[in-house]
Amino acid sequence: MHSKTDISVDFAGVRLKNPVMTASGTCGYVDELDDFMDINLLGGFITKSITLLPRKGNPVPRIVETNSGMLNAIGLANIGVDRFISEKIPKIREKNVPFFVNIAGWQIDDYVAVTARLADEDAIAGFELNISCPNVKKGGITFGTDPVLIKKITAEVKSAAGKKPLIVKLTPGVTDISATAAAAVEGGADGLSLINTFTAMVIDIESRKPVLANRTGGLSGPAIKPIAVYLVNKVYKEVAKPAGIPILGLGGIRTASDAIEFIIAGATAVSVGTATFAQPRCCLEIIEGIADYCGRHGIKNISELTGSLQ
Amino acid sequence: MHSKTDISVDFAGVRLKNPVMTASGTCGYVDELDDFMDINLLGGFITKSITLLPRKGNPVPRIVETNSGMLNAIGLANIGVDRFISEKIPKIREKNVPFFVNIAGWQIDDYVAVTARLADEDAIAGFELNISCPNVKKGGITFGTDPVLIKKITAEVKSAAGKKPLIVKLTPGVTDISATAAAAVEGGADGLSLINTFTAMVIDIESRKPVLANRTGGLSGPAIKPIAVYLVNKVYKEVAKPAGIPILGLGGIRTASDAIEFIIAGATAVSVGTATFAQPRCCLEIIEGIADYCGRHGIKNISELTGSLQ
Amino acid sequence: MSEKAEIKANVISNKAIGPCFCKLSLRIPEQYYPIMSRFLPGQFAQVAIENLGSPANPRFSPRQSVLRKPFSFSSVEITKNHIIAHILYCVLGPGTEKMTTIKAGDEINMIAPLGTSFTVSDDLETALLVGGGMGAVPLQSLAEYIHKNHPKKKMIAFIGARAVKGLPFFHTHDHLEKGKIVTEIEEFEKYGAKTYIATDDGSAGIKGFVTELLANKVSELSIKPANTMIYTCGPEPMMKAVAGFAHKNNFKCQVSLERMMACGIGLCQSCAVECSQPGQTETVYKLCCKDGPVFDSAEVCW
Amino acid sequence: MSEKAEIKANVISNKAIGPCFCKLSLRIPEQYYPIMSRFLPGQFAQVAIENLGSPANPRFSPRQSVLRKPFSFSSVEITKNHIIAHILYCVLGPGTEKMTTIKAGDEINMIAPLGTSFTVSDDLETALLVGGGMGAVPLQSLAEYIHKNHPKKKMIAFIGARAVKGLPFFHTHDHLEKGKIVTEIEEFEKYGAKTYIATDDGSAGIKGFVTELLANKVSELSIKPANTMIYTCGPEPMMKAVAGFAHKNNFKCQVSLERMMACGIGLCQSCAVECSQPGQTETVYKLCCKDGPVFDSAEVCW
Ligand SMILES: Cc1cc2nc3c(=O)[nH]c(=O)nc-3n(C[C@H](O)[C@H](O)[C@H](O)COP(=O)(O)OP(=O)(O)OC[C@H]3O[C@@H](n4cnc5c(N)ncnc54)[C@H](O)[C@@H]3O)c2cc1C
Ligand SMILES: Cc1cc2nc3c(=O)[nH]c(=O)nc-3n(C[C@H](O)[C@H](O)[C@H](O)COP(=O)(O)OP(=O)(O)OC[C@H]3O[C@@H](n4cnc5c(N)ncnc54)[C@H](O)[C@@H]3O)c2cc1C
Ligand SMILES: Cc1cc2nc3c(=O)[nH]c(=O)nc-3n(C[C@H](O)[C@H](O)[C@H](O)COP(=O)(O)O)c2cc1C
Ligand SMILES: Cc1cc2nc3c(=O)[nH]c(=O)nc-3n(C[C@H](O)[C@H](O)[C@H](O)COP(=O)(O)O)c2cc1C
Ligand code: FES
Ligand code: FES
Repeated sequence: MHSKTDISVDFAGVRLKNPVMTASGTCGYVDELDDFMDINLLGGFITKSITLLPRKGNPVPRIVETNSGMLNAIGLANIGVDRFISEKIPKIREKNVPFFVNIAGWQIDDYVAVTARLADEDAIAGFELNISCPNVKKGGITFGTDPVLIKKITAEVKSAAGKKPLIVKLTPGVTDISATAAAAVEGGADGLSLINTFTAMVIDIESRKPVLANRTGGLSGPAIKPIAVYLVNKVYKEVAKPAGIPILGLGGIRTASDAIEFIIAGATAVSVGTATFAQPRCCLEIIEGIADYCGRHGIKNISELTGSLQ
Repeated sequence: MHSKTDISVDFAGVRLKNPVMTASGTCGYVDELDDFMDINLLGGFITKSITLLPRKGNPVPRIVETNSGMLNAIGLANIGVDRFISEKIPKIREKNVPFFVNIAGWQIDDYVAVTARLADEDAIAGFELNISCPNVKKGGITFGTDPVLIKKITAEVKSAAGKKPLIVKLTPGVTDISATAAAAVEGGADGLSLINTFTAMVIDIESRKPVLANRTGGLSGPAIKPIAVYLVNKVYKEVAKPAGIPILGLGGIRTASDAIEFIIAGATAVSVGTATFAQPRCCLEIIEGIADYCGRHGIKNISELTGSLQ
Repeated sequence: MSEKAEIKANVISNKAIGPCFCKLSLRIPEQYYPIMSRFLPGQFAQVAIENLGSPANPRFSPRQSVLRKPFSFSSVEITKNHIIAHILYCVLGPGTEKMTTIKAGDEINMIAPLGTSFTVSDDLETALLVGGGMGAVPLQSLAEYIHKNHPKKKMIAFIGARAVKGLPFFHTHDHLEKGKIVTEIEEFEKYGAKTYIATDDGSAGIKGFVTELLANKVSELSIKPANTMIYTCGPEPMMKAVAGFAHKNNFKCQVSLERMMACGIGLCQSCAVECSQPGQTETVYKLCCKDGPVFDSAEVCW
Repeated sequence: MSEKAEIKANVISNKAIGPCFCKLSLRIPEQYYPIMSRFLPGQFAQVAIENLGSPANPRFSPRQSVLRKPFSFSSVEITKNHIIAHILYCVLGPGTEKMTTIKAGDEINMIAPLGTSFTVSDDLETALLVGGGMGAVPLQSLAEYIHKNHPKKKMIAFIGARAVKGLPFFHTHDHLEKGKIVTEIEEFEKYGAKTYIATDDGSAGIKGFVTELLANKVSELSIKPANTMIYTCGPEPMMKAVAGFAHKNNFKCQVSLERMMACGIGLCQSCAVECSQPGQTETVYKLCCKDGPVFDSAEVCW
């Protein structure tokens, strides 16, 4: 009935069969969602943040629910790049979907070292640079707010990444996100992903302590979606479109309608984070819904939709 | 049964019989809530933003609902300071509760002029400086993000305010809210109120247009509460406590438990905005709930609770 | 005494009428009689939906709402012994979809009665009720009101819809008049109002716009502007056309407008309606929830 | 084949038991039998609550939840013709309060069965079930399982609570034993498990901690560590004490832990449990939802 739409997209040089990816830290490393869906149907898969050394992460409680959202302070718990290579890469090889490895660290050298270890792995399509995690005390968030540092770290990681594309993930917690976006682009970013979580706190009024052991955590989920849509649109107009660089939009997406909002605002592709916890299959439902919407609106190629906000 | 607590507070030199005030722009000028409660029972009343000249505000739609929140782009619609003085001040005189007038403008002179007109009005207890409204194109938000401007505008308005206390209302949309808070304190602010709304956007995917005529609006409501609690705690520790200046905490409060979170985080008083739309009497319920909590916890004076986060 | 209040009403029934329309019937407890008995036609309620669940497989993208939703009353039956209020709603989004889960026996929290009402002056002879789609709802309560309080006045209702399916609130019945099938609407007929229907596709009444129907009948029946009032509610373009007709032909006209509302009680300024001021060039924004929803069509800047 | 799945179950009943406890009984539709018939005692479900309403006058501050909530099964009756699953929950906050609005006939969306289970080895002779408060829930399904699959093994249950009111899930009956009133719990007795109760205030069973009761009975009945397993679930301090007792006396012990969970399926790492690794000094964080909730008490860093 509906015209058939090509919903595949080119994201930073990687062909995605559709514009929907998992979000880092909300989908495991590779096979954690297998009971619920065939991840090969996704546009792409973004792993948890990987650091040079394994990390246990923060003490519990690491999460707490909020209205239409949640805080997390996982603290980049991960198995480290060595075990990632030995245990996860073989499983990634069995999949047929572009994998982006999210990279985190405490100093530029850490990021560079992890990237260099993975630069020649055929199984990996590209990298996402996490310079915006609010839950790690020593680094992370400071990188993400300083344009000079952002440009520097992007450039150094980019050269370590070899031919693989590098997406830089931005924090919303800045006065002018276009400035940090521009810095990433100047540093050589092939794509921008936004947004990461907002630093936030929930207090248990009976104990008068923060609920999270880490005291603060990052706010994600539908609560933040309208801010994320605005920021994607702002960066699209002011930075990404002029520079010809794609945006990966995320923050509170749980339905096709949400995803389409981000695409209209300027995202070439989208990621689904918190919603996967409640509906592990929701990425697939979103993909279907996007195809359906495009068919209904006579859109031949989904690229017509990107940034089509009037 | 419970021990009786003194929940009155001193806020910037003004005695409030309890720590709960209305939030600017969500309670009208003076008598709009009279059908629902006796506003004399409130700790304080903060009027809509008043500008030098009357303003019609933005075209409609001016609001849209979001998950656990809403966007507004009212555009500072108000009757202007002249009509405020002639029509509203007489009604304010009939009330027996401290009134704070929220002041807005486009340039420093505007703010100063409005403040000067009201500085000698006995009926007014103090001022709240709105340098953080995200819905007015020409000014507002730019003041709110630049520490140099904040210090300057605060100082000039403060001297126009005469003996009346001046509260400066901060925007959350900055990299480091302690820097803007400190600038306000340096400029002579007697109190800080935080937070105002986040700039955000909702897109109608059928028309591919923003739902709001103003395109963007300010996000308020329970969705933003955990960010607001974090920011209040940050400013309390880094600026307000060292400077001995009180914080008016707001952002998503709708129950006593929410209000108590802000107080534990460091707020001396709290404001209720969006929640009043759904529950016009909710300020009174919050006051009751705070008194009850204090009684249950053997708190003799609510000041014991302020900033008591462990 | 206050003019509006938070009311906890008991649900008598909440019935689906067709795939996306519902009728919610409420019993108002006695303590609210002093408030609710002031109800006038055209006034509305702000209904709390936060505590409602969603149906198992919702059609609309989920939204966790904090705000109330505005709805007109289609009828408020006030007697000494009881007050029964009815709301007719169309399921258009996540909020109204939640309302479909309301069941008999539930308690509904609403703020009412809100806003201005249609006014009926003593010298009125003929009331022309022009409704489109959901806009017919407040006109129903107007017909009820005129019938009860001004039984001598003449009422004619003109109802427009896309198709006959857009009239599901109504009990319609067809009969032959001069060899043609005529569809009538019981909800207005029972109050003595003759009804005429227009649908875009001709599936009921005449094919065409309700405004054409109005113009035709006014000339056919030689209705004169003096002592006549047009009351209209419906989609904004339709009301604009009706207001235009009224203006051109010197009819007085009251319109009931809709706006996105955050509070419904004059706190937020979200519901602005641009209006002209007598004798001034500068327009003002009035509030749909407080200065409206019923306005004199001549003051609205269309 | 997948080991866990999203299951749409039909609600048979959702009954309040006392002021803040409820029992939710679910009929599992046939298509999910391949999944649900793999259920083992100790496993849990992630129940979707987003679409639920709240009661009219909620006790707890409202929270609009997106996430699911984890609950153990107290019993999963599996026959060829039907699978009936029961969840016992305590109303502690806004999420569980929403669950009280579930009615017979509703559809509940849950992901199940999740996590590890209690294990029963062939050489086990005596199973000591030590539960506190809500922690008795998964032990009930363990008793059901042992009774059905290992009818020869001996079971003794030790249940602790603040007061007799904290035992509302159970059908208790008192009888005289050696001149003293003894309270027994039908839910365990019916599976052949002798029950002992300890309450902080002595309102049922002995007055004191369930750990003391356990220690006393183990020595009184001369229960030896070999071929005995302690299974425990309850408040963390209680489990820690039980694990300490087990360790000191060379009993093997399985504990079922609780954590705040965002996903329940191994995606988010929110449910970390610090564990020691055999032969290493460095500890690791395991996942309560995937590597647990049932752990060997010896590996948990208390
Ligand atoms: C004074 C007044 C009286 C009303 N009376 C009735 C009535 O009797 N019966 C009825 O079915 N509806 C009535 N409405 C409209 C009703 O309030 C909206 O349809 C409802 O709020 C939609 O909520 P939702 O969450 O289901 O959909 P949403 O997703 O919020 O909206 C669905 C669509 O309806 C539009 N809409 C939403 N709210 C409003 C609004 N307040 N005014 C105009 N358009 C809106 C949106 O733009 C969108 O296109 C009235 C509105 C007002 C202001
Ligand atoms: C594997 C597992 C099995 C469980 N089985 C049962 C069961 O059979 N019956 C039952 O009543 N409850 C059980 N729980 C606990 C149940 O999930 C929580 O009580 C529930 O999520 C509380 O939600 P709420 O919104 O009502 O309250 P909230 O306001 O979220 O919490 C109320 C209180 O409970 C605590 N809490 C919330 N979630 C958890 C959690 N996941 N683990 C530990 N404490 C928590 C909070 O810290 C708070 O003190 C289980 C939890 C887990 C992890
Ligand atoms: C539990 C959790 C863990 C996360 N871990 C990471 C991470 O390791 N690296 C990262 O870049 N982002 C991480 N994020 C952020 C998400 O990738 C995403 O940016 C954010 O949650 C907003 O999207 P959402 O609202 O769809 O969840 C995490 C988010 C959550 C909720
Ligand atoms: C409809 C609306 C209008 C507002 N108007 C103003 C205003 O005129 N001046 C101002 O300083 N803040 C204004 N605000 C911001 C509120 O005072 C408050 O800072 C914000 O809404 C967060 O609090 P809440 O979540 O409790 O609403 C407005 C907010 C809303 C929702
Ligand atoms: S809806 Fe708030 S003022 Fe009209
Ligand atoms: S709850 Fe998400 S990994 Fe355990």
